[in-house]
Amino acid sequence: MPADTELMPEMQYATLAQQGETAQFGMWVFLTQETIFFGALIFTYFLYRTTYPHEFAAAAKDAVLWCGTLNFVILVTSSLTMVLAINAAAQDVRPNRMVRWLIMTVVLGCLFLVVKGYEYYLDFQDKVVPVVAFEVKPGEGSAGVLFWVFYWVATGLHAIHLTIGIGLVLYMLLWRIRRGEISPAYYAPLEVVGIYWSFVDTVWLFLYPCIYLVGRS
Amino acid sequence: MTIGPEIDARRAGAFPFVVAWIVILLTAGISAWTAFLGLGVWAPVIQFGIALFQTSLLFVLFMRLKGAPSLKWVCAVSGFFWLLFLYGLSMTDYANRQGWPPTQAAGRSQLESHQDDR
Amino acid sequence: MYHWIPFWPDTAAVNGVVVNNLYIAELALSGLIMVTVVAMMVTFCVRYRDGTSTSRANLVRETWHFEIAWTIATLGLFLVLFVWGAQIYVWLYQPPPADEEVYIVGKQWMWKVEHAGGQREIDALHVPVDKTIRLVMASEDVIHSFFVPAFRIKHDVVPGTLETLWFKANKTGTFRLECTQYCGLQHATMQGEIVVMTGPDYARWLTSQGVEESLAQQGADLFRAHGCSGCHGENSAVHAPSLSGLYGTQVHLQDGSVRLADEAYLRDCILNPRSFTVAGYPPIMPDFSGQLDEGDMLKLIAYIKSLGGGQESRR
Amino acid sequence: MSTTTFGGVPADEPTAATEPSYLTSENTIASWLFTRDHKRIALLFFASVTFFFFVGGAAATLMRLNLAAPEGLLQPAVYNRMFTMHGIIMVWFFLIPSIPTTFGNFFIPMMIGARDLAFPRVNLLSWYVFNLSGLVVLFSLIMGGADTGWTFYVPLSTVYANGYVLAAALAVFINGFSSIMTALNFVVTIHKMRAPGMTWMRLPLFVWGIYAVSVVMLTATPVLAMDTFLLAVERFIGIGLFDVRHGADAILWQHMFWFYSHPAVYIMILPSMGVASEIIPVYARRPIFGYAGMTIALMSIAILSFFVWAHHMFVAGISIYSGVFFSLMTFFVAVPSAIKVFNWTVSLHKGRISFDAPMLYALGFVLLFTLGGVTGLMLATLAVDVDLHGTYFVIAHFHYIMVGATVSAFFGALHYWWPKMTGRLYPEMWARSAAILMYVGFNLTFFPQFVLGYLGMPRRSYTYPPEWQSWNLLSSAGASILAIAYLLPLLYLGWSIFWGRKAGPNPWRASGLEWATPSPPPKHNFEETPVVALGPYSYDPENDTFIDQEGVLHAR
Repeated sequence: MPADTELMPEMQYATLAQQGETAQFGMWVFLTQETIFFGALIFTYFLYRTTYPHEFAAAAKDAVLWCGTLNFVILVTSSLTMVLAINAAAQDVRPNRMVRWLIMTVVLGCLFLVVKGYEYYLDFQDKVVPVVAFEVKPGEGSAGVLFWVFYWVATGLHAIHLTIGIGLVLYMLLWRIRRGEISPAYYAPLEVVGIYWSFVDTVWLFLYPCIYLVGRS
Repeated sequence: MTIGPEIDARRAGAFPFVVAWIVILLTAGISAWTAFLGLGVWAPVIQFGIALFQTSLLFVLFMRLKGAPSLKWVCAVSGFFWLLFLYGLSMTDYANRQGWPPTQAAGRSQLESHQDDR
Repeated sequence: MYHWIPFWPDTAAVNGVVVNNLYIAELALSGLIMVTVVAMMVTFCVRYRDGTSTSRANLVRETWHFEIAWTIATLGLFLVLFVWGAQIYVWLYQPPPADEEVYIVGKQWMWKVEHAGGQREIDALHVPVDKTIRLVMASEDVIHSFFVPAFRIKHDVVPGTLETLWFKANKTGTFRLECTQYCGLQHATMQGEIVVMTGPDYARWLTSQGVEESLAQQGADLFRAHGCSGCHGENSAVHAPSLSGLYGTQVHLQDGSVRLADEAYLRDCILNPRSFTVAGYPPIMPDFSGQLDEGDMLKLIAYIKSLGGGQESRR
Repeated sequence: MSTTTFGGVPADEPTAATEPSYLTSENTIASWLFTRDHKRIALLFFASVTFFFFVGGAAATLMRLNLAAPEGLLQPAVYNRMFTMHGIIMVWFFLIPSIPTTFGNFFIPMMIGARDLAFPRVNLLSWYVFNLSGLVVLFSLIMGGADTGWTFYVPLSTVYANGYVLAAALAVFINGFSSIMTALNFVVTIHKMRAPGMTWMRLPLFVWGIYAVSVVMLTATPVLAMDTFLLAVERFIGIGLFDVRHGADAILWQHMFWFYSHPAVYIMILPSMGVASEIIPVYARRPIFGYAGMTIALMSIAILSFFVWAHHMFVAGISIYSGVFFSLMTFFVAVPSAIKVFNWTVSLHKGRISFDAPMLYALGFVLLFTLGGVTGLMLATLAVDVDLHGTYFVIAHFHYIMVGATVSAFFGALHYWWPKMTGRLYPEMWARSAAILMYVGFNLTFFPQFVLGYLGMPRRSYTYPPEWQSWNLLSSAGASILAIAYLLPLLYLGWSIFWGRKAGPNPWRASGLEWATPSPPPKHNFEETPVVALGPYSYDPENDTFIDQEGVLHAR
């Protein structure tokens, strides 16, 4: 492959292997930081939920369970397609299979946002948007709104992260792969994006029980 | 030029990933099911336990920690580890602070003008 | 009172005397450390400056003996300071049985004081000497911090909760009262004075204030006006917990927990009764948040406390 | 590489001819604004942080002017905004980025024998994000500023304060991205880009300091980011997770804030410790005392710094048992700091000490850090903290650490590496005078504040009772001396860029890899990757020789 032989590491690296390893390590360091970022948010949730269990239960039962569950499935599936795309990148000289899986990943990511958008619409209807449209439901007292502030902040930040993820995959598709820069010889950039993508999925693994599984019994 | 033999060895086809995918979805089902059982405080304990389990699957397989250098393991774990400091040490305060939980401030009348949410 | 350049603040309470000892010990220790470091540095700098012919042979390199010894020595020293400081801290923040209680409300930018007898002051607090005074403090807006330098006591006053603090003045005179938590535009002027008087002077001052009702009596009026007496009164038909003798006892709540009926608990119950339903009673009490300001709240609490109680509340 | 070229060699060296220096390789403005060269980015950062240093300094000058007399000079509202903006700008726009983004950026790759940082584009992006956050904070300042104190305590900051609190909080939030990007780059670079032979125990202590600080930045900053984000949300929509009206906890803000901001104090001081450990051996011509102990101390400070945050909250209404715990941890973190002071001092023993300006700054650093440290012990002692908390004692204490120590180290590093960065020597007598002036001015400014603090003067007050004027006046007088001492280097360093003597590659006869390159270094630092044979600081005071890290013996 002529594209492979032209591929040189950037000037600060000795080899492509070092460059790829470094890029992945960089993403992991970034994710350490992200873990703490979301963890700090969940700390506020943890504190208030343990303090006001009844109010949180009363407030959270208005969260739209089916949307959250559907999104869970969508996101975990997108992680799978992402991984399969990376596998394809590692194995196939021709990019077709990788591109197919990546397109699927982007579609699933967008689908997540669509479902999320519809859920937000339902939330407006249900008057659980603090300040904008909010109604205190029976039993949630004045602390129930804390749950909804958390809900909007958490899902909003998660959606932003997912949007960035979609952007990164599109960048891979429309730029790096088209230029022939991803191949079995060097696919570290795609791995980096994949790690990020699965991390965004991980966040949802925790938000799901925080938001959708409270006050159901 | 390849990134290294240890990485190629991890491309063992789709099978392990599909299995992990199914396991995550199944355990998510269990997690959702526990929410309806009236387990009280145990429900969130189980649910977050399951979330941690699912996370470890994602980390180890999907994010390819398996067989990765220990440096990446350190990164993956240290985020959670540092959160223990935040959670644990903050709770030394909340667990035995007089006046926690607080009540809504009585001086609400003065605050009414700032409060436009209801 | 002062040399024209003040070097040392007044000490006018037993709290302050205790803290002073520790403070002086630490100053001495700090001085010692500084002198040691400076002496070593100056000696080396002079002795081993470039150009001297002092021998540089046999440089100390492998160093673990030094370092471990130094570490253990400092650690031991620090632990002594820690224990000393922690002991006093716990003592400072756990009020002993009080001879007198005073209610303080912080708001932008004044300290409002209400005595048990109903006397009110703003930015001033008159107290008798040699008596243990317990302060119950609330904030109406932002976080303030109640600080009396001469007593070496300080505590933040956080909105949404009640804080307590105590002192026992041992010297008559007028001392500064400050807010040390930045609380907005006029934070710098949120200051007042603490007037420590002899017992007879204080008694005279109390009667000269022209007060008609004590704080507890004002609380009793509120108790009726807000309809509390309808349920919690002596002959009420409603099944509500009796409040006489409540203060300072352990209360068993519906959710199985037990709480000490201190001021903070009473306040919680009035504002957020559903979270504190007493075991064996229906959760029917309306929530009074929004109807009472911090001053009213303190009066109501004073009234409930006047109904008697178990052992003295301790924080 | 010649082994005998020391200070004052002629300009035209053989190596300079083969590759132009990083300063002259390209000359367009775009070549600076879109550069990926860590050395150029370091200079860009240097320009930014210097600008903010003088903005924050101007605010401080106004404050000290106001406090020269109890009647004051400024409106209360103006004073309140001045100290708030002073705090925000100095902490996030000068102290935290100062040494890492400038000297760290410039010298980490050179010290470990790399041609650049791992992610040069991220490095450049970090500078742009930093400037973006700087613009937001300037917007806040120009529109009138916020008046909450740099700590943004709720509910003052969410409900009661007027001012541009939202902009200020957002600036801090955005600034966090810059911190994280820079720190990430350093961690990855130090792990992955070291030259052959550069093992961990051969790293210069400055690299260790930057590594420790990067770990702290990466693990602390996200909590502040979340905290300020939640604050911004609450300020913006009027309801949020710190809202006491809804049963939330006002003190939660403080927990999360100090979870970052206490480690942030170490973010400010750890690089300075690295700088001092770099400078002292060079001018004492002696190996640093206890290298391994120093690295252990650095890392244990970095870790322990996360266990002590609530010592800012002893009087805030937290559980007293929690207070006792955090006090204990605070004493623990003081131990490694004490070890470091001890080691620096002993590093002078049997040295061959010369008192060039960087050394004066470094010695000043050690003394000021020690005084800041022992007063820190007093504040760590619970009962004494109850009295001193929120007074000028605290102000004096943290200025000794953050200004006395960190800014001294910043200037020390600036002078020490100036010949490498510019290729020119600074005028020595001017530099020494500035260093001494800074030391005198600093102590005159801040020592009186210890006394004021114990007398009970609360911080953040625009006025005070007349009996405290003498101390305040002294402090203000000191501040004016300090201001001159800070402005002086601007003049003579500026002068030296054009008219200073040529420095030559290694004017200080230092052993680090960065001195194995020409001054100023070529664009890609090393023509071929150096192979490291030795740890740093192989100086021999007895014969006045040293061995550089590549293993070459340099005679007197």
